[in-house]
Amino acid sequence: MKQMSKIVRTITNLVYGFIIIFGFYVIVHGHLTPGGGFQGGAIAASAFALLLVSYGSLITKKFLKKEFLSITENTGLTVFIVLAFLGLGITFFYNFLANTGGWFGNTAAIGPNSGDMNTGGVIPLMNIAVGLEVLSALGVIVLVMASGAEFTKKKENS
Amino acid sequence: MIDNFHFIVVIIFIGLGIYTLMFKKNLIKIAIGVCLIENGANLFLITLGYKKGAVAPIYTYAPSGQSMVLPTPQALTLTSIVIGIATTALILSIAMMIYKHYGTLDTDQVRRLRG
Amino acid sequence: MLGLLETGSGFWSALIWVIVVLVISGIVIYIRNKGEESYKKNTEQDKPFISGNPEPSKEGSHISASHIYWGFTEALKDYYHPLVKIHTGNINDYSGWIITVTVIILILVGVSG
Amino acid sequence: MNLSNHIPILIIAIPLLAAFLVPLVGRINKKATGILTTLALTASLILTIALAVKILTVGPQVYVFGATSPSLTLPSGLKFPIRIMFEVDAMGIFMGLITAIVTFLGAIYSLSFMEKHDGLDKHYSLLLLLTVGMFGMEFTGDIFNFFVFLEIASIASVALISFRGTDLGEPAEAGFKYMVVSSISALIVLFVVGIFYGQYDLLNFAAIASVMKYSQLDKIALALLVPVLAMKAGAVPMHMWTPDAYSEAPAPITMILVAASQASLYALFRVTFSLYNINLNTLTVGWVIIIFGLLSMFIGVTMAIIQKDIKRLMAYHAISQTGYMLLGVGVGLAVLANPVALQKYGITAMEGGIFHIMNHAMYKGLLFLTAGALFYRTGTRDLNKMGGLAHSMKYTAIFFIVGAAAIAGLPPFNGFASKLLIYESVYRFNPLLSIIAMVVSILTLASFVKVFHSAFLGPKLPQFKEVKEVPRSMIFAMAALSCIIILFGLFPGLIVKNLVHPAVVSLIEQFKYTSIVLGGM
Repeated sequence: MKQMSKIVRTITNLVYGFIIIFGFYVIVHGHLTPGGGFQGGAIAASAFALLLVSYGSLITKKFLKKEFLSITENTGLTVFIVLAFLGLGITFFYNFLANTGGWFGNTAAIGPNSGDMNTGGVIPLMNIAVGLEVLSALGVIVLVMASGAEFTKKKENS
Repeated sequence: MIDNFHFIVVIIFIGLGIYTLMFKKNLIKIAIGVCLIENGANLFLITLGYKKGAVAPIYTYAPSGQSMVLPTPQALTLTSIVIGIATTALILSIAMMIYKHYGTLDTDQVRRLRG
Repeated sequence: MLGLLETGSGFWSALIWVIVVLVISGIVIYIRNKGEESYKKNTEQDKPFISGNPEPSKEGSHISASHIYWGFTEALKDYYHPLVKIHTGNINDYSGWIITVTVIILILVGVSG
Repeated sequence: MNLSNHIPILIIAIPLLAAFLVPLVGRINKKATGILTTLALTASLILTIALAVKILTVGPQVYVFGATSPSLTLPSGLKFPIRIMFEVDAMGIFMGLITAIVTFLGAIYSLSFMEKHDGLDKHYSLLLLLTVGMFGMEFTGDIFNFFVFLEIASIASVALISFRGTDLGEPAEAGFKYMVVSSISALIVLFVVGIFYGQYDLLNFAAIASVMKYSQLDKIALALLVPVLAMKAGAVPMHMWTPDAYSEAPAPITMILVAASQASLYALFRVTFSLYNINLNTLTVGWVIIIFGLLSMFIGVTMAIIQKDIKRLMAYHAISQTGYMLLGVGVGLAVLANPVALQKYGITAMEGGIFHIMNHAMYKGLLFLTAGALFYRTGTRDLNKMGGLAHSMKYTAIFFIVGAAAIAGLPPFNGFASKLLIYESVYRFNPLLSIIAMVVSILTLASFVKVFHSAFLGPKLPQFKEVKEVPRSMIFAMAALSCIIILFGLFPGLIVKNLVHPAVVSLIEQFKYTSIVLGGM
């Protein structure tokens, strides 16, 4: 894919960071507001798609490496499943951090309040792991599809 | 009648999806057909969780004394959306590979395996 | 004990079967050995005789899979022709069959209660 | 922490952890991926056997996710279960044993078979995910969870079928077809989940079964579930994906796919027996399943006779053998409401059908592995191009004879035992069905004689001068399956009494299944 006009590229430069930050916001607030790991990851991955459309796949591939993304994907998945394993003292997926006062261990208040980040037990941690996984998995999918587009272009030209 | 309007939309979605799967000859259109059925099923699930006058089950914003909807159908729908994304991505990338080797997306020609 | 398998109208035991087979084959071999030895090595008996035709080479004499059961498929041509035709390999037909069968079963279950 | 309570989840969690670790390990050492997979599946196999012993001696097991205790199904005095749970009874663990054996041997076989391919870490990761999906379908006690595991299994198997799709067109085509049909079936299952949830606000199999009213909506749900689950099992006339997918997948994956389609078959039986039981019109649904079985048996075997591709031929036989299971269990379902007939021949017919599931997984797996061994050495699946391979591949030829004799129902192999149970009991239900089953068995033998003749017999062909026996890990997998086949063939009575009969009883007695969760209300 070729890169698009200068206007598109400039706008991309501007909003790229904001999209990723918003994605991470949705990921880490997953236990308080609507959203979570998957939704935030999908939002952040849309920034990759934006990069790909505006800059073209050849340039994007230089700084968005498939190998790196698949490592982060597997790391996220492993962290998620290890967190589930850590609950095994009681049951698989048991929320062993909730209401213990430590990491994410505060008890959530009932009724209208501004929300406390430090609640939810393992749920925020799992959200972050899933967010990392979805972000990189969708990135890999988008990159693979772009390589397919390159191939199609070659076939139609020949 | 108007109360059951969403079920009619569900039926339309699924019917269109089935029509696409049975009669459209393009592999990408078949992927769209699968997506249509999936959206119909998701819509069906999410409308089952509707309760008149109830609020969304978000812990911190809950006004006291008002009933909340049960979040189960929403959790189910979210899970099936996630699965649906995996399915769609897989179908599309396989369609890409088929185009690479066959040079076409027509279902009448993508049938080396038969008999 | 012997792995008896009750079938409702009898029983089956593989061990008894194996023992019976061994006994019978022993008897068969015994009877066979009592017969006259007419085979002689390195005589005409070793050579194949195909009605006087020339003998094909060893590699050429292998019958490939398509030729096996040719008569069977030829006799059942009327059965096989439509059956192979149904297996179109077209994905539209695959989904069509699923939907058709589902509709038929919906009607069956709906009618019969 | 008492580990023995956690066995049901560990069977699934260990392969799941390994599936995510394998790509990371593959970065460091390519060889380690296969070894890690084999280790994880070995652990899974050992735990499955331990769980089987526990279930058959103590009773069914439940495992509740995230609860304060693994067996706390009804927390804080509720009348219905709210958490996701596993519910493993004798039938579930019977299927679990098949899955464990087949995936373990498939991983061992892959060690040599897949050696030359790229992307091995992905292959093993997907194989482990497929294992997880199959175990999940067999153990879960929650209908939505069943949908999730069904999708995990089908996505993993599609990716494995089209694994060679980057180099060849046909695997991609087979994968596409399988993906479309399996998404249709999974989405219809999701729709049925919606129907149940809308009516009863429940997702648990046992809880739904205890309040089932068999209303008009339940009838629709049943009529939607039966064909789609039969389709995933490969019943005629919705079988067309089976030969495509089975023939294009790598041989160890084909063996696992057979077991995966049987997991759908298990779900079909679970729905008709445990969810509806005698609430439904058993005669109609039983005959529907019997007709599926008859069509599968006959059309499957006749299509197999004319095939020239060895794996495609075996795939049609897989359809045909699925017909036997449907026939046996269908007869059991048709007489479910009639206690006299059920005692007289219904239970025997079901024992035959259920026993055949295990036998079929073993011998069809063995046959696919021998086909894979032929492909590994000759590079072709076309029977017309093969010949005289018994000269150079003696072990493979012996294993093929064992598998072919078992599938054709020759005594003393295991196929004969289960087929005998089906013939004798089905004869008392309807003699015609039994006669058709025997004819199909004869045709099966005929078509395997053809395969044996054209692949193994005949003179040594010049193009296969270089061919030698396959590597040791492939021999080991085939030998293990052959041993199981011969053992099951020699002692069918023991297996039926200790494994199959409890499975049949746990299917028939719905109350037992629901009371595990609901505590005998």
